[in-house]
Amino acid sequence: MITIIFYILAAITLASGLLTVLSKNPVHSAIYMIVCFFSIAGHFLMLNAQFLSVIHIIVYTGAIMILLLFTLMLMNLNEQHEPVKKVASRIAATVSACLMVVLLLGAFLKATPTIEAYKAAEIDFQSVKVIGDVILNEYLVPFEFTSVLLIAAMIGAVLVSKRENKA
Amino acid sequence: MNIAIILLILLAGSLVTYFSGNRFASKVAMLFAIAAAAFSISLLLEYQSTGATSYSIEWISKPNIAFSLKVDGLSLVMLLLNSLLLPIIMLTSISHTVKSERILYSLVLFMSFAMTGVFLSSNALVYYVFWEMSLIPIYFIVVLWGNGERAKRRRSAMTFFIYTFAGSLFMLAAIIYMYVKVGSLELHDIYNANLSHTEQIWIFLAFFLAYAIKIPVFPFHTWQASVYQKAPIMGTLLLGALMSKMGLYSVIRWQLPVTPYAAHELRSLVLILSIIGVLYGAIIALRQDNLKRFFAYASLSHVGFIAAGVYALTYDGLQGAVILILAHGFGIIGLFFSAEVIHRRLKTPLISKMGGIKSSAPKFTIAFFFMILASIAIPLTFNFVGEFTIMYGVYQVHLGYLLPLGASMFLGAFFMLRMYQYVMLGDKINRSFPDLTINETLVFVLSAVVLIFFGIYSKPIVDIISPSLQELMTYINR
Amino acid sequence: METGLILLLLIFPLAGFLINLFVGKKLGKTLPGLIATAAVTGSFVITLIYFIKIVSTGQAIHVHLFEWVSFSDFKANFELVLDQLSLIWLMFVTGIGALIHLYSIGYMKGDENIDRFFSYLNLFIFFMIILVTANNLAIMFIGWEGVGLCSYLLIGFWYKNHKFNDAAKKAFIMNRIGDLGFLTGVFTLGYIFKTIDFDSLKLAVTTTSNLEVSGLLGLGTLCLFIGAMGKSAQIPLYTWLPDAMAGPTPVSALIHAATMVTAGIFMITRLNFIFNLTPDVQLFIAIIGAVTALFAASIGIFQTDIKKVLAYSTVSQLGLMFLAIGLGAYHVAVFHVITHAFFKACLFLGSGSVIHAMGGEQDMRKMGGLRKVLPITFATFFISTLSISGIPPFAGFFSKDEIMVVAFENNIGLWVLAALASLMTAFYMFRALFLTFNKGFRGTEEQKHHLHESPFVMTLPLIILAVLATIGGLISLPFGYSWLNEYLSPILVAGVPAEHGATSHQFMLIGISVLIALIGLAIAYYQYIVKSVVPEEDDKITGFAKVAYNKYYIDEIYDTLFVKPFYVLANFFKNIVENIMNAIVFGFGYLIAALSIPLRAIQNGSIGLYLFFFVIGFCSIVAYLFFV
Amino acid sequence: MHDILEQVGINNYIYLSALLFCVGVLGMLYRRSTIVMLMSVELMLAAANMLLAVFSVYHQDASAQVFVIFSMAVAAAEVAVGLAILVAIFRNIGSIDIDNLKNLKG
Repeated sequence: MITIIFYILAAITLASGLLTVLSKNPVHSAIYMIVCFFSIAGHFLMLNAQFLSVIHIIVYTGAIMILLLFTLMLMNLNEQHEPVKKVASRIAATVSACLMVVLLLGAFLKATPTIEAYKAAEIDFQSVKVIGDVILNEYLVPFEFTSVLLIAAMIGAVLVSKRENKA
Repeated sequence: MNIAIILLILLAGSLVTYFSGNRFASKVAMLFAIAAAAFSISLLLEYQSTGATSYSIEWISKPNIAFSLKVDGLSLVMLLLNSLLLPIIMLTSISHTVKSERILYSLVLFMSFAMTGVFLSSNALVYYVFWEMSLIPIYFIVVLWGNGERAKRRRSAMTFFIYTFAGSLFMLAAIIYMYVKVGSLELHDIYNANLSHTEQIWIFLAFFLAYAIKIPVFPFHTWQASVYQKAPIMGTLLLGALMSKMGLYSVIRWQLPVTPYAAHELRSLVLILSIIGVLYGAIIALRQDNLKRFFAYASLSHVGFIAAGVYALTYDGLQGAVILILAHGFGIIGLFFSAEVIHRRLKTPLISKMGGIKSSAPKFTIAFFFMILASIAIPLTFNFVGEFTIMYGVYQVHLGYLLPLGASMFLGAFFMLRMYQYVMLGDKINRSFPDLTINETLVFVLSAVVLIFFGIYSKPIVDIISPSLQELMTYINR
Repeated sequence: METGLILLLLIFPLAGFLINLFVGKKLGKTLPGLIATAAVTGSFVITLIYFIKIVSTGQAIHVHLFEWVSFSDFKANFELVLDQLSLIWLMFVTGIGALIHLYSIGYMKGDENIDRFFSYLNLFIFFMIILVTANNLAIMFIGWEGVGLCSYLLIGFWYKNHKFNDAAKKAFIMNRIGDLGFLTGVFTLGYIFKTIDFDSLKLAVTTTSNLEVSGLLGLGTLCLFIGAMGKSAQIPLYTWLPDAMAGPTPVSALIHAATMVTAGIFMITRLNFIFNLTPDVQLFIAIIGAVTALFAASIGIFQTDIKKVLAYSTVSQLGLMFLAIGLGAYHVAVFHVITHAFFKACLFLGSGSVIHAMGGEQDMRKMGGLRKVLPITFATFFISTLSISGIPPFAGFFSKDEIMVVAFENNIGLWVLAALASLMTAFYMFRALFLTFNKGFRGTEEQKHHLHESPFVMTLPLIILAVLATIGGLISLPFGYSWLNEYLSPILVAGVPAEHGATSHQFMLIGISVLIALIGLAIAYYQYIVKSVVPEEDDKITGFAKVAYNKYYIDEIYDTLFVKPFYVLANFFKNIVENIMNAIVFGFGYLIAALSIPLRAIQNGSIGLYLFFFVIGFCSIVAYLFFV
Repeated sequence: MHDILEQVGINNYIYLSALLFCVGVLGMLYRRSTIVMLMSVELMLAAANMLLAVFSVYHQDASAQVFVIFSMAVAAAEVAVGLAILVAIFRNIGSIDIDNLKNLKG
């Protein structure tokens, strides 16, 4: 039963991914993107990583997609259908994407890693408490640095997109 | 006595001259040159008492490269040539002020430092470092102080630099290969490394390319004439008298003993190339109008002669080659300096505009004529002893090689005397031609004395070089 | 004491050279001449001392100075030897040298760089002494090239005229071609016998006798003969001698008549024990000698310049000497060298004093009737002409007759050539005599009253030489009374054939050679005295005379065959080969530049393309890592 | 639910994330408008995060999940700055079509 759910969810993810990529209108692709992120969150849930799925939804779908849609609206790109690349480059794109798929899967199959049995840890390692504990103990320094990173990104974004007030 | 001191003297000299003002630059440089000469003579005395000495300190640990120098008969003689010629080279333009002299003299001293390094080093990589280092100063000397139009001068200097540099890259490849194969770059390890035949052929060719460009040997000589012509007098003398000798010395020291089988195998090819060079230089000189370019081709012919001596792989060939290296070093100084003397007075380098100098400058005529006699190897000159021995060395290889080589005797006489006639003889020219000043006479007298003394009594030189040449011959014929 | 005196022999001329060269200008006009003559006379006195000593003791003297050049196989030490051969040569080199120095004091009086002239003359004597007294081939080579150098300096003495410079350059280059042959010969001998000293060579020759050696030995002797050809102006390499007349006359007398040109004969006589081993090379020498004698004589007949006539006669007489050497009669050749030195020097000096009197005019068509004005010159010239034509009892008759006898006994064909040559010699010598001294004066008025007999300092050498030319024959009379033969016997390994009594055919031969000389005289007398013919001007000569007058155009042939190709080749090298080489070298530069253009197109700024390459790159890395 | 990996098996997850990643790559090459390219970058990042999470579950170790969180932070920062640049480009050039942003020529 679980595998069926997994396959459905995987199908949704891939379909929405493809649709985001192939749709003509950027807004459509944004919406498919949101669907895709929800499916990924679903995957997290299935893996019992609730904290992750929630964070995923908040950060990706909540923040990034909204920002994307906002920029789309700002640059009112929604109505005109964007010009399509030359056929040759589109074919080249698909060919190279497929080539990459084949390569990655081939590499994985050829590498044939040994997969041992799953050891079930007694405590629930994915619970929020444990993750919070790990973040604030082992990874305190990177945690602080992410805050610095975010501040820098904010300032950068503001500065870059500020309209120079020509004299 | 530590050999490295001479390197220190020259390096220190180069730095000090750089920082001394333009007025004193030439005097300071001359002081250091004479100090270096004195030291090398003390090395000579020490060599005679104790024989070959060497000096080595650890330089790089990972690829174990030791900064090792060695003074045996051959390198001592080359060192003497270098350090005795340096003061004379400086003497040629000490009275002739140029712009920013201190840089020029410091470059000259630096060049001499690099060349002394080449002659002394007995570790392949150290040798290669000094080999490349010597290229840099001569490039700047030619570009900054050369004559002729700036763009052309830069172009020929650049051709020379890249041409020589490209050649020596092949040598670097060979050195690296040898390090990989032999495990150490010390001279005696490389000599005793028994490389396979094919390896030897490839290494021989790699070395040959680098040295053929430097000497220069026939197909690789295109850079030579224009650089000799465009360089200032000190640059031409450094190039002609010393730098070509670096190539020849390296053939004897680094190429033949390391790859004896290949040397014997490719002997006919290399001999033919050098002999073509001899005849080519002699014949093309007939049609040169620029005097310095004329002497450049004459030097090409003589240097080809030495190369033929070296590549004959006989003991006489080698001994003759080393003698002729020394003789040509002093002889070519006289020739190029005469061109400079004429250029300073008549302000034109073209033979067609010269003539009748003999009647207005007797002292210069005697000096110039003696230098011509030395260059066409009249007996009782040092050049003759060299050429005589080389011809016998080449004769032992095959008579067929001796005849074209011997042809350079009368071809040399042909183009030299023809030039002498157009430059010096004929009726009096209208322009004034003041005779030699003291400095100029001193240059001629010094080189003439050396050429005559060793022309008559060349035994001391032969005694110094014969032990190390015997040893090299044992390697070459193994 | 021994070495000191012999060294002095060398030092005198060297000192004379150095003094005159460096200090000459300050010594005024006459002092250089005196110093030079004193130096050479000094050497002559020393030679005389040793000559007398060796005649009595017959004991050669060796002097070892120091080691000069050392090879792997042998050493060349700076050694001198005074034995019979070198002393006889020294006698007439320094003797005639001194006379000529004395003569040139008068002849060169007006010249402004007279000091340089005497310094070169002394340098020449110095090198000639080294050549003659050398104990091995390397030292002989020093003298060999040294005299070539001095002949260059002296021929081109009046350097203002480019024709003289060309003549000097030509002489030097042709000599050096010969020297190349000489060197190859020296190397071959050194290579075979592992030594180049004469006495050890003589020893080695007797010991090594395997066949292989003779093949190489033949080559060695042939090359040595090429060297002799260059120096003594034989057939292929003789054209420099007539042009060498551009030098002052004393130079022609000393170098191109008496001393330098005999160097070739000296060398072959010195190495007679080697040349005897290669009979075919000897035959070759004889043939070359005879042909040169005839060829040069035929040109001499038509020349109008008095010095050119004497130059060709020298080439012809040298041919006769080489004929004698080729037939193995070294002592006859040496005898002819001595007598030739006497009368040829006298002839040259005589023509010198004629030219001196005529104010530099050398063309015989402009002379005539000088008999009364220059009596001493005429007398000495007349004696020498008699001597050279072979009229008894003069010296020339005895030496030429010996050659005729040797030629007759060995090779009739060559004897015929020699006879013809001596007939022509008699004819053109008397022609020269009559044209210059008899009949009316054909010169310009201004020359006429300028005519005067040469000063005593010039006529004294003439007289001495004329006397020597007459009594010279005594040193080697036919029919066994030859002092010279047994004097030279220790030198010649084959020894001198015992002089048999007066055989019948010898009388007949003497008769024939005298007859030839008289016929020559008669034809000349008839032509130039009875019919008083005067050779036409240059442009009107026709037919064979024109060809012979222009030296069979040999010079022009040499020029186009040998000299022009070098210039053509030089042009070819300069314009074509150099450009090709440059093109190749700079070609690499342009090649790289050309290659870079397509590469530049790839970076055209389209980000899509970069991304595409990015993905392709990633894929290839993964592929390589996992699948290769 | 922890036994999900036994049933589904980690291979499938790897295939899934690989496929998703390649869809992202396709998006990058296929589309002309820069914003969609940004989105496909996000897709690729999400694929990688997913695989990280799967392996963290596989190893029962929380540090991988922490890493996912950090990568999300970075992704957010990246999108913010990317969009800012896009806005600036749009204002200057008037279009954010990848093909006519060609002035950085070689």
